[in-house]
Amino acid sequence: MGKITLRNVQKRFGEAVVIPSLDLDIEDGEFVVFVGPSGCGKSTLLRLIAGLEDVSDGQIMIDGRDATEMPPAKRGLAMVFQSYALYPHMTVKKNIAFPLRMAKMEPQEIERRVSNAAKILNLTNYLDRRPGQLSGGQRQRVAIGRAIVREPAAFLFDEPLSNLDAALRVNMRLEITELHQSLETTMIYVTHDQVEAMTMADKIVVLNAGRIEQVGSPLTLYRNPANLFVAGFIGSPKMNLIEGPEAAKHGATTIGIRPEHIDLSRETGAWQGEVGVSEHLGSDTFLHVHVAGMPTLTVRTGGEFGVHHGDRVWLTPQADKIHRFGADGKAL
Amino acid sequence: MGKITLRNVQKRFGEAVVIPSLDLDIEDGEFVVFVGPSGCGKSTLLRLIAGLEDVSDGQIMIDGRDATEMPPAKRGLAMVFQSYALYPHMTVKKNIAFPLRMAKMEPQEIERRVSNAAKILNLTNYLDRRPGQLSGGQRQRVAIGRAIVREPAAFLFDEPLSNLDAALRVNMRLEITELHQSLETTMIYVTHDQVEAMTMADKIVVLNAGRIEQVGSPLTLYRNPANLFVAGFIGSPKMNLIEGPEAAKHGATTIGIRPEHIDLSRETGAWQGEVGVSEHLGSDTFLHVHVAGMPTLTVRTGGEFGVHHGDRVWLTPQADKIHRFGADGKAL
Amino acid sequence: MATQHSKTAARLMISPAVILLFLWMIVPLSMTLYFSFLRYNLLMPGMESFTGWDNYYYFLTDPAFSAALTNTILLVVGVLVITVVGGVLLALLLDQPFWGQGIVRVLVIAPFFVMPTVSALVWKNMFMNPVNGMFAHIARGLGLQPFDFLSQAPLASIIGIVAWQWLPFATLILLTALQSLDREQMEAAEMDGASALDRFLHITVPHLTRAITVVVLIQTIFLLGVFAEILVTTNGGPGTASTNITYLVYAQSLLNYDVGGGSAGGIVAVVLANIVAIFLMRMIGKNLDA
Amino acid sequence: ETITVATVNNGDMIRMQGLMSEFNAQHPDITVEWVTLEENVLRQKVTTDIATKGGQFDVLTIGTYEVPIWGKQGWLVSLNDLPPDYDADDILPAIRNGLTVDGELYAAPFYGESSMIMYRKDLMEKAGLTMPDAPSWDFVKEAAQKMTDKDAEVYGICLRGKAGWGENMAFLSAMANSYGARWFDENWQPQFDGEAWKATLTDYLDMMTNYGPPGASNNGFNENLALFQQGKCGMWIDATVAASFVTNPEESTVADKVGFALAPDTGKGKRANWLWAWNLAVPAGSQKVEAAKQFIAWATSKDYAELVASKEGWANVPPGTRTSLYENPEYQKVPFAKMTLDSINAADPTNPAVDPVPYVGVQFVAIPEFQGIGTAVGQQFSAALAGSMSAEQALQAAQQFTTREMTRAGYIK
Amino acid sequence: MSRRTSASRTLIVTLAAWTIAFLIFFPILWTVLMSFKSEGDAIKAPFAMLFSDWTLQSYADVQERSNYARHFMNSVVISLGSTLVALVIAIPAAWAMAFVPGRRTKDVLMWMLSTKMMPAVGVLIPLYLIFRDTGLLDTRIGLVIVLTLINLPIVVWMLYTYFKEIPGEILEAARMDGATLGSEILYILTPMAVPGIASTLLLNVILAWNEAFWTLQLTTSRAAPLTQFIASYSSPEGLFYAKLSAASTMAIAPILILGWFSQKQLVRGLTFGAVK
Ligand SMILES: Nc1ncnc2c1ncn2[C@@H]1O[C@H](COP(=O)(O)OP(=O)(O)OP(=O)(O)O)[C@@H](O)[C@H]1O
Ligand SMILES: Nc1ncnc2c1ncn2[C@@H]1O[C@H](COP(=O)(O)OP(=O)(O)OP(=O)(O)O)[C@@H](O)[C@H]1O
Ligand SMILES: [Mg+2]
Ligand SMILES: [Mg+2]
Repeated sequence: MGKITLRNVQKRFGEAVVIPSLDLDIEDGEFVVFVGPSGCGKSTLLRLIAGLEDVSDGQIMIDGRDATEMPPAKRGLAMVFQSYALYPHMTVKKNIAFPLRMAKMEPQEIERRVSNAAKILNLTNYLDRRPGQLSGGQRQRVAIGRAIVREPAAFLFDEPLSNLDAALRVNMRLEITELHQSLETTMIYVTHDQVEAMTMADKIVVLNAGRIEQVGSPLTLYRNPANLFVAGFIGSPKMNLIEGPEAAKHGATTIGIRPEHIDLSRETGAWQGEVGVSEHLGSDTFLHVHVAGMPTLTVRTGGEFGVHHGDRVWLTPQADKIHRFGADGKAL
Repeated sequence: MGKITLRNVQKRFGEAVVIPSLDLDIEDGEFVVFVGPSGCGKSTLLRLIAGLEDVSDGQIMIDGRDATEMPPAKRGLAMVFQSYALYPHMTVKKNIAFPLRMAKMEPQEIERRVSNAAKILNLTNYLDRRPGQLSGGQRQRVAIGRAIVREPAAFLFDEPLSNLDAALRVNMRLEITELHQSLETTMIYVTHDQVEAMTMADKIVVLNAGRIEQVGSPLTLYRNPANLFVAGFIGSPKMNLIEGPEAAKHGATTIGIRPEHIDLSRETGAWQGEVGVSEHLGSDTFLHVHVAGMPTLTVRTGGEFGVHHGDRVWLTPQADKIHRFGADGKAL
Repeated sequence: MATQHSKTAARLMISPAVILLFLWMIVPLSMTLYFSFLRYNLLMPGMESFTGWDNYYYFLTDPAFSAALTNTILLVVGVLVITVVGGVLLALLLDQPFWGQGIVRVLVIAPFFVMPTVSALVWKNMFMNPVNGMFAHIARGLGLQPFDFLSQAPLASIIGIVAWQWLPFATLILLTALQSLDREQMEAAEMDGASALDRFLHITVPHLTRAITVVVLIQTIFLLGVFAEILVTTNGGPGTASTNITYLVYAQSLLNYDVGGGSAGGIVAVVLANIVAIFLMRMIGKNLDA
Repeated sequence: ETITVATVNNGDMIRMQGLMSEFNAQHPDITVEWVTLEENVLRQKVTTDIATKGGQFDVLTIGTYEVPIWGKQGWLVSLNDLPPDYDADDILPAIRNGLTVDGELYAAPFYGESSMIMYRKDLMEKAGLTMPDAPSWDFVKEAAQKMTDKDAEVYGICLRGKAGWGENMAFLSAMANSYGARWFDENWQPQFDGEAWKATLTDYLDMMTNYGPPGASNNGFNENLALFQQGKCGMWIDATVAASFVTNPEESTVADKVGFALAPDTGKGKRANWLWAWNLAVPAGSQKVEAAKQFIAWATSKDYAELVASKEGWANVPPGTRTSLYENPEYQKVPFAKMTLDSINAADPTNPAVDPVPYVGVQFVAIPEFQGIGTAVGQQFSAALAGSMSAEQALQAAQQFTTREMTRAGYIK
Repeated sequence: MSRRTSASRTLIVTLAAWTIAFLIFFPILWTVLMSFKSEGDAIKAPFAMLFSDWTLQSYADVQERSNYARHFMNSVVISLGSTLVALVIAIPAAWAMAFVPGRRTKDVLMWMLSTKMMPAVGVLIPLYLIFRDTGLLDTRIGLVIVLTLINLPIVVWMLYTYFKEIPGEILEAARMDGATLGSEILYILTPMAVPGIASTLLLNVILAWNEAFWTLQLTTSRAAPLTQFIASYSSPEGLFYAKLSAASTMAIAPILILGWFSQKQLVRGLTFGAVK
């Protein structure tokens, strides 16, 4: 079980209001990702749920019980920190066993659960090492192991992969996804990595300055961003946002078109422009095109597209992929 | 001017031979990127060029003059460090001015150059702050500013963006590229980031265990990797490498096919497989497909491709995009 | 970290230390304050009487007081200068690669372990004694007249002894700080064309300020209370040439048994120490936060 | 039962510690804890303890200065009831009077001393002089000059220079007495501005700077003893107890070359003699008075003298306390015995100076304030010796300070 | 730095470092050497002394005068005891300051330090009276109390700087794992701070061992530590250099040896937050 409900949750640090007022429902077994710019309150929200910070106002319910006043240990949640927060003086085994020891569990039961977790996470050979003797990915797994053994109602992850290098990140991403599939426990995951958010989430919560901008599945956010903020935030490279007459043509204050939804041609098209920087990745080419009366547009084409700085190109947005936003920034 | 030539350069640390023997020509105005796995000697090579380490043998020529014995300051090169290495007790202005002060330049001239550099790098408003009060990207810019003001013959960058977050990295990448275009000074850039290497370089130098595996333009390396190492190293997601009977069919020990060069179908194709993890990014879908007798193959398709875990799919490699390698790992 | 629960816990956890130190400060201090207004000579019990500010008047107008104040400052500043400058130089030296680093460090650290009494005795008798001391032997060996350190330059000699004891401490802290200097920063400066001296002045010294501040703070705390060294070597003399405030208060209350006067002196010393403390804390507070 | 004995680190006391097995044999039920400290430290600790009734000690080693003051305060246990075989009447009257207040004996003398000249017979001979039994200061000055040979590290005269009322001021007060000076006149007015003190200090400084050892301003009794034992002093005017140390061949390199003479004078009727005794006393707060008394009785008994004599020879017996000792024919053979007794008898605590004084004490003034004043004045004189001020300045500072303190203490109305 | 460290440079540095180290250490070395000489030899000129006979006589003399073992035990008990008590009081306080900092945390720390600047002599008499009335004079407990209070500010400060370097996340992790405040400090914080605690312990044992004012004033015999032992040599008695040297050697040897054996830990931790 792991249904978490936030009702009118507020958080102030002294004068500073970090979370003005927030409602959120997280269903049992869901994989929820919090994204948002740095400082928007993702970590704070996670820590409120964990009980590491007091809410200034509002209510947090876990599985229907009011958990607002409960100390962290009582909430039945497990947390994996960005820095892993392993206990450096304990072996892997002791690290994983620590929450069970604190719960005064029987030694045999502890032994059993630890070796079980170690099997799941491929840590069996490292049980007697100290965290200092492990690689980044292994440490990450130990941190997860420490969370698993408690069989918590939900897992909380705060940017767990941000300290890993690119290759390892891909691996660990897959591992966490698989873990979610096999455990079917609620997971709340904070990240600022687009790819992680898109690939892992059942539901993404986009935060901005402590407010929820949109909640929905990754593809919903990709296809139907509720407002300019979400439109600009989700997707990489960023959606091109165009104001002025071109937008007016579509009856909107701002229109948005993703780089992958612009067709490129050397002969003809809707807009004519001049290539600025072109980035050739082999598999893709990103062109930064200057079009009169518009901001620099980013265009993505598959494979190699042989243009260079200063070349002239024509761009055509795919009509059904144009997003329209009103004066208040909301999608029309 | 900034032509750098390495002749038979060797480097040993005590017993350990880090660079066995290496020849390299860097032309004036070129943007050269060193890539390679961790510990392959990228930083060491850069530091040899900078003069921060002595070569054990061989010769380093800068603009035709033998610089092997010159102290770092005399070589006319500027370096930007991974940690930025800003002077924490000096303001931004003083940091940038430091090399000029050391060169005993006139105060007005210093003032002029610093404010000029600050303008280029958008630092004008931060000149009186200390490094501790700056964000990562701003610090990075200060480090570059400190390099620019000296008008060096060449810039050396050692993973300058690795401490920044993803969004900032993209920005800074473009800024450095633009800087190169406007200054037209030789730049040598160390990174382990694929995208940076592919998008910024005029010429990529792939290093492995202190040896040069291949030198060439990004697209040359993408299209014609000289050997298995380069093939596996350049491109993201990684090229699929297949050995055994399938490779033999093409008269090779190993064949390689990039994820973006495999066509995907629900009905028919060369290889039949079962979908493992599928990652939906909106703009792309990455499928990890299990095919009998082969390692898990990564396949990329544009846009949304609606398959799920366990689905059956057919894969067809694009015939002209298959790379063939011999028993010695060299391309055939 | 900021739940109500943890804040309450924190207050609870810190209170034993705070309460104990508060008692330790306030109880004797208020008794001292009380005594300082009494005419109270230990040798004449039962004759205590209230004298108002008399004790303060006599303590502050005692010519020895101004001498002691000067000496205290000279002693503290002298030792600080020697240990900080010497410590920086020594740390720079020991930071280089050389043969036998471990042993050298062991030798250098040794004086810090020596009891003040012992070091004063050793220096006074075995080294500075003008007849049998090592220095006298050396001087005579060179055909010179032995120098009588403790009567001709008493304060300087004491500064020397105390500096010898504290030099290792300063050296070690500064060495640790030096070793924490980011190597890339040094290299950046080198690339920027800074000479070795420039690098020292512009990079090393600023980097060390924090460590120097700490050395100054800790040493000042201990140097204000230098006592055993003076008692053993010169008894504050000749005249008052090496009397510091601490020794003066000692002399007043324990050599003259004038508890009233000594208490007044003690209160004066507390006030002075607090002035120094406030001054130091300001400086430290700034430097430590940065 | 364990008794704690506080004592100075003087040779005789140290020697007693070596003989404790004898005491233990006689008193198996008493264990003695020694607290051996340097004189100043000892005095300070003991005084603090007794004044605050700390009760840390059972037997104190205290000087002639403290006994009357403390006895009057009721801080000491009367020793009138020591067993008859202790024979308190045997104690030299000069010493005994100093330890008695209102008929109660408050301390038992362990050894007594006056001051006298110890000199090197060989050097005196070399200088072509003969030391009279009762020399004058002029003779001493001349001899000092002639004996000095700085190249050979021989200094004509060694005198105390270390600041302290019991250090340089003991000597200088005694010397001043012989110059006709005094601490106070009958109205408690300090006399440092007088000619007599000026003459005293000038002569002292003159001798010490020209013929004294280097570092004299830090030399006390013990330092000078070390110097003399090493053969670096021609003459040394100091406590009579030193005689046994300088003539002890185990410690002294010049043991067989030492002569003795009375402290010098200037013909004004007083010699530079002082009178001092280190005494054992029981503080009023002690819980173990009986054991303490037994210990004192043993340590200051006639038997103890014989015990030392049997172990270490008669020369090392604690001197200056008992008439019987000086009547002992064995002891009379000791070269300095007679001179010590004469010196002690030459001192008169109730009438120390040429002119009348309102106080008791030869080289000290038996008032509680004296320690502070004496030490402060001693510091001035020691500064003058170190050369950091002139004799006039030192005297002026002394005069000022003393006047101030005496006014404060209410002696000067 | 494998650059331009030519052999000759290393040689010069080696020579300089060894010379200076030798000079700094020389007084101690000389004292130790002298303690093995007879009194007569000890005052000879340096060379003559060095080549005269060796003897243990001085040690015997010193031992005869005072019971070294007892002073030594007192020193051990007092310095170790006071440091341990201080640690027990300081660890929670440092925890609070490092992990739940308030606006006044720094002020509290600075105030604590300023109590150390209080001149000891100024409060001796009051304290002596208090000790007399509580029966603490000349007891180990009494000294442990005083030295605990004297060391406490330094201990708190040192621990505070170490604790600050421990990421708060680890303690939060423990809290999530169900640890109470006690277990958090006992099982996580303390073991993690072991190097820091060790160096705090060492430094304060050294400071307590060498503390020479209160130990002298408040003890006489039963609880007297080595400072008292050496105090009886503070003025000469005839020829006494060898005895003084022997007593000095005995007084400083234990702490010197302890310091040497543990200097790595001591030095590593001896930063007071000076190194960030
Ligand atoms: N203890 C605190 N006291 C005061 N302000 C705080 C505190 N913790 C966080 N804040 C502020 O609250 C805001 C939200 O912080 P939070 O750490 O939740 O951001 P975040 O979304 O996790 O950012 P990031 O992506 O950089 O981790 C920030 O503006 C931060 O400065
Ligand atoms: N000062 C040194 N002494 C000994 N070995 C060294 C030294 N510096 C580097 N090495 C070794 O030389 C090799 C190359 O190191 P280098 O730092 O150049 O690698 P790199 O390619 O920059 O790796 P990374 O991507 O991790 O920065 C490594 O094996 C390293 O351990
Ligand atoms: Mg965060
Ligand atoms: Mg590197």
